[in-house]
Amino acid sequence: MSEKPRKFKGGVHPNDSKALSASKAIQDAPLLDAYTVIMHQNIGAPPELLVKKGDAVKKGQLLAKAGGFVSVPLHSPTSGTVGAIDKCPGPTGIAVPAITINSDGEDEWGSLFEPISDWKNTAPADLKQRVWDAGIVGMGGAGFPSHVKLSPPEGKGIDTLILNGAECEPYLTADHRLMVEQPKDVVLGAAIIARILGLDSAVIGIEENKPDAIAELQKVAGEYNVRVQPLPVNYPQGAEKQLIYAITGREVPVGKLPMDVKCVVQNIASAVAVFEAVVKGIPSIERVTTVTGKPIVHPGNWRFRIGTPISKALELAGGINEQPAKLLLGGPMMGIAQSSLGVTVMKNTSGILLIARDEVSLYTSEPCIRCGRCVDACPMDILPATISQAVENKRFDWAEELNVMACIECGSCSYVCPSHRPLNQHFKWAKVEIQSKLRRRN
Amino acid sequence: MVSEFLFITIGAILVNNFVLSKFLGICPFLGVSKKLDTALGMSGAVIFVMTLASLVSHLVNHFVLVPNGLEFLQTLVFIVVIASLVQLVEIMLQKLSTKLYESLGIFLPLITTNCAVLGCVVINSKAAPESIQSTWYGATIYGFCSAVGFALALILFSSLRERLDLAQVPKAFEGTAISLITAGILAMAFMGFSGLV
Amino acid sequence: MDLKIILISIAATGIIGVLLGLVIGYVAKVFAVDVDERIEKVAELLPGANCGGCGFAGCAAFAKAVVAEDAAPSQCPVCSEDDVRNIAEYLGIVVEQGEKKVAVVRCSGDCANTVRTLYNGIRDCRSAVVVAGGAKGCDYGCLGFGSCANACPFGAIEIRDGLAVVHPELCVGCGNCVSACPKNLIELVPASAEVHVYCNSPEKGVAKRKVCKTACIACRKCVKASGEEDHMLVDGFLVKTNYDNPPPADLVEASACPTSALRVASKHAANEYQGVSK
Amino acid sequence: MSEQETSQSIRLPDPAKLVVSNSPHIRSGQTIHKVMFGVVAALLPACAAGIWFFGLAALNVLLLCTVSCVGFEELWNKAMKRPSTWKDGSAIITGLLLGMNLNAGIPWWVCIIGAFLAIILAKQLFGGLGYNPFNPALVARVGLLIGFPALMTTWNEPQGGKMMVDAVTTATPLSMAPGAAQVTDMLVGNTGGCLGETSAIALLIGGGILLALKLIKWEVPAAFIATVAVFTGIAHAANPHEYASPIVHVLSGGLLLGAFFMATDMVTSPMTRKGALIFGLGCGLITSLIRLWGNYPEGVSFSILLMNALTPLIDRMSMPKPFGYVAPEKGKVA
Repeated sequence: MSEKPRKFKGGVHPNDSKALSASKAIQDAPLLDAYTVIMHQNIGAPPELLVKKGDAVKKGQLLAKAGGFVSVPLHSPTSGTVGAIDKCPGPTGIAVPAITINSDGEDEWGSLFEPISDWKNTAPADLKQRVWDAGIVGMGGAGFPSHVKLSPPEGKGIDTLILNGAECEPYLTADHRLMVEQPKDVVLGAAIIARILGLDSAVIGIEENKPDAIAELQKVAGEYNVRVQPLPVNYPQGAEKQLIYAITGREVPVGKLPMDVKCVVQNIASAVAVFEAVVKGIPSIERVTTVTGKPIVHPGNWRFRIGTPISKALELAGGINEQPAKLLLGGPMMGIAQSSLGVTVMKNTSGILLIARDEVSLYTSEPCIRCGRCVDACPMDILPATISQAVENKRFDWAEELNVMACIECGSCSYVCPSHRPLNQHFKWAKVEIQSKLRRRN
Repeated sequence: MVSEFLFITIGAILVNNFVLSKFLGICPFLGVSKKLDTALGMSGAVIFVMTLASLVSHLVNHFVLVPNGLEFLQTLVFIVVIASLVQLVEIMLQKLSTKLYESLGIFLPLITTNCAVLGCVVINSKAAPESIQSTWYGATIYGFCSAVGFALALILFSSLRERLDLAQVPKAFEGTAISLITAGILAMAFMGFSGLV
Repeated sequence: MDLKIILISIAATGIIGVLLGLVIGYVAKVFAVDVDERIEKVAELLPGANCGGCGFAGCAAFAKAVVAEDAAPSQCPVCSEDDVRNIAEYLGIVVEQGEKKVAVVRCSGDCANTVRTLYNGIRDCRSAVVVAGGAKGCDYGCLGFGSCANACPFGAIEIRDGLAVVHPELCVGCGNCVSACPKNLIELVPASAEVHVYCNSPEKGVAKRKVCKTACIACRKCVKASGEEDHMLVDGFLVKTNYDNPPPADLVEASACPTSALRVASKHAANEYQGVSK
Repeated sequence: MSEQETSQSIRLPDPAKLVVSNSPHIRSGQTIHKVMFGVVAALLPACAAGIWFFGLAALNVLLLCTVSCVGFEELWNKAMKRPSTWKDGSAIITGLLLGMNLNAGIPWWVCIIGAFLAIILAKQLFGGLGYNPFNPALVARVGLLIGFPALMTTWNEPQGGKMMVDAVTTATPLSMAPGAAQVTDMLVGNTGGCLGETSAIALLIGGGILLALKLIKWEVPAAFIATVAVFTGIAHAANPHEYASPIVHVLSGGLLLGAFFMATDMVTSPMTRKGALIFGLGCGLITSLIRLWGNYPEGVSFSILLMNALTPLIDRMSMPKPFGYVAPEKGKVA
């Protein structure tokens, strides 16, 4: 394994705007009267509801159990009673089922998991079961159940565990703060995950614009055979495939998973959650989220309970001083725009971001001038401009020929496009159409 | 000798391109240039027919028509030869590649009336007796190169048209109109080669 | 001399012709392919719109299937009864006549009546639905970017003030729009039914009214107005027309639908309804 | 923060004013407008050189071409009821390039015909900016060259700084006997020819601006110029009396103008770097062929037009393999 990271092709360098919140220590968000926990927080099957309206619940009590292997259980963020089980605005704009927990103000823990302090001598299978029981998902954005990633099929021969601390999205600093403030937890989490995978080492990849995080981690990393790998600043450095390439030089084949090149990638926040679940016995009921953006009065990083409405999070940050143009969950490059303040913090909500009017340039359908900037910027080496024109003319078959399925939707192409074409949306659309065609065929 | 071959080659492919300079074979040029794949298939078919037609016509012309003073039958006989060759290609193609056969559609039998083929054969038969074109191999090479020139124009044009498919051409100019304008500009560009040979 | 030349030319052309004919004949034998002439004939009898309403790739593919008796000629939604009969006669098969169907867009929430979010992106429903569910207050309503209208080979769908409206007299029931709609709003119904509920939201009445003035709130006035006959069926918070026993057009008048979600298709197409705000 | 503060003064976003769109939500700030005016800025040194050497007549031609190009563009937009597009700057570039490709002494009506060819025939009929397969200015130039060969091959004699309106005609270095041309004259621009192509230095400055602003791919001019130099160099070495030296070939005629400003036109050249190399190579090859053995003394315009026609094919062939590409298994057709 080389010490020098490889540079992947393409990428862009947006103004990272992290200074707004990078130096703000993580604060615990105060207890609210009510939390609205969205049922389906993970990729895969939705969990099965275990409570009904009026039930008394304790903090950390199971609200829903995993609805299959690719599914995780859901726990109560605080103690109180179950309120309405109804629909609330979901992160994708469609109303989704959610459980409201009315807090009793006691914030009293139910029965915790048995803490496993001697994890070094615990069977990996037991540790993995704990990860699953604690309801941990990929907290970087996708929300893929962590235990599934930690269960590679026989014969994959996993040899590298990578912790993704790149946090290449502009504005977001939640992972950054976690690494600075809880370096030991991060490293321990990494070591536990490594043990689950049967490895004795791990690599943490961090973009060079976070020197304090690198320094803090390096102080504690050696003890657990964890290597801290500084990476050049280049969006999308934190995309799984690019990260693996930068650190190991292996290319994940199109349509394949990291495990096919013997790698497992986990998010920093997930690693901390694993540490807390194993060593402290705490299920995944809170997460660190950055609330930031130019219109925000006091940007910062908070530890929110899952189910905190965005309006409350914004209030905590002092509200706004100007009407923003967009409200996003996640970062500005891949985040999802919201039209409601009723959406709640989920396990994969890494940031709540307000974008000011002067930062937004609207998408237009101006013609492509074939400048090729998108081709240069594309980290997957496909031809965004041509694909977009094909999609514009509903030529999804052609888009498929042009390898649109390899697109990772990082948005680099749309970022650089001087014509402000909605390239990324074209690709998402094409992927949906191609997949539905495949489904029809089967 | 070598230079003469070079002249025939460059002349037939670039300078006196059948489509863009002699304006022969415009019908398939416009008809089967909507897609690159079909254009490639058509190019193959035309190269096959034109090369063989040149050879067979030369033989027929040289050994049957001219000795018997039957030059006035040239057009008739040439067309019979071409038609049979096209028939051959059609039968074979239907068996070998049904997809290509269907996408070429009516334009395949229409190679018969592709004036580029007849033009090529007639030009061969009119070649000066001392020129290389009046030998059987010269005629064949000329036929082959002319067909390659036709193929070149067709492939270029079809790839351009695939791009035009994505363009927002004004309603009145959609389809054949804009294709003809494109062909015109292409022909203009090919004029740059004039004088090379 | 003339006779000689004539004879020679006849002989020369004759010999050349025979030789070439022999070669072709031989090649034709070697490369023989069976072609069913009936396919071409059936394709000629079909409308040639290539709309795909039959479920095949186009008229040619459908003709192939009909000849192979994998499909019945009446599966073509565009063919008139005469066309179907002609094809059946030609092939010597018996067909049953299917019932004529038309498409209905089960939403009446145009811009004037429905809450919408500011949306910036591609103006196409199937694409917009990828972003924030299409940015309409009602998650189940018509987005009005016209994917269905673009899919319609017969120009039977009009986009009016952000709402797709089917013109029943133009619709042939090919069903292209049905698969084009990302919200699954469009349904093929018997053309004889005139009254439809133009709402598709299974939400509670209160939730629906918040985002749309013309939502069906399942007040059952229409159910009551149809009396003993079960013309209208209640399904949760939504009423639907019973297409096995469709109501007469005057039910709309009789029931006085408070939100005007109940409409006569032809009048809806002619833009004769306004949302009722209460 | 205190309890009082949080209760009243906190403002929350108004959801009704929030825009929903797909990611990404921030942009690099690059616009078509900026790209185009960058190119215009890069064209100015060569224009200034043209005016210096050919006087006010050159200014007239440049202005006339630019104004009529913009005029035709707006007329078309009006007629087609499309929104006005001249502000994107592409028509201005076309006009300037057209003017630079003409002789300073050209009659005014030729400029207007050229502008019509460029804007209407070569650009708007194809759907406007972004859809034209051929470089509009070059279509106009080649059209005029074929239509009015005499007018298009008569050159004014350069008269540095005199700002004359009428002028004496002269020959271009390419049509002179090999060895007769002065390299320093060509560098500065003291030679006959189109008004935009005289001064190699001014063109190089413009090219430098384009490269510095990353408005063009360096592969195109590099491959173009290098190919011409190598090709004509071989010819010169083989027969110095018949063929001019590669330095003359590179510095004279429209080569620098074509290589930096016209071959690099983004709309009509390949998008990938590899494609750009092939494109430049092809341009150089055809240019050398025409210059050395063709009827026309100048092959730059023809070669670029021909390569424009080849662009879709090059794009198709130079399609990159995606990161982590796996070739589909044979016999496994989806």
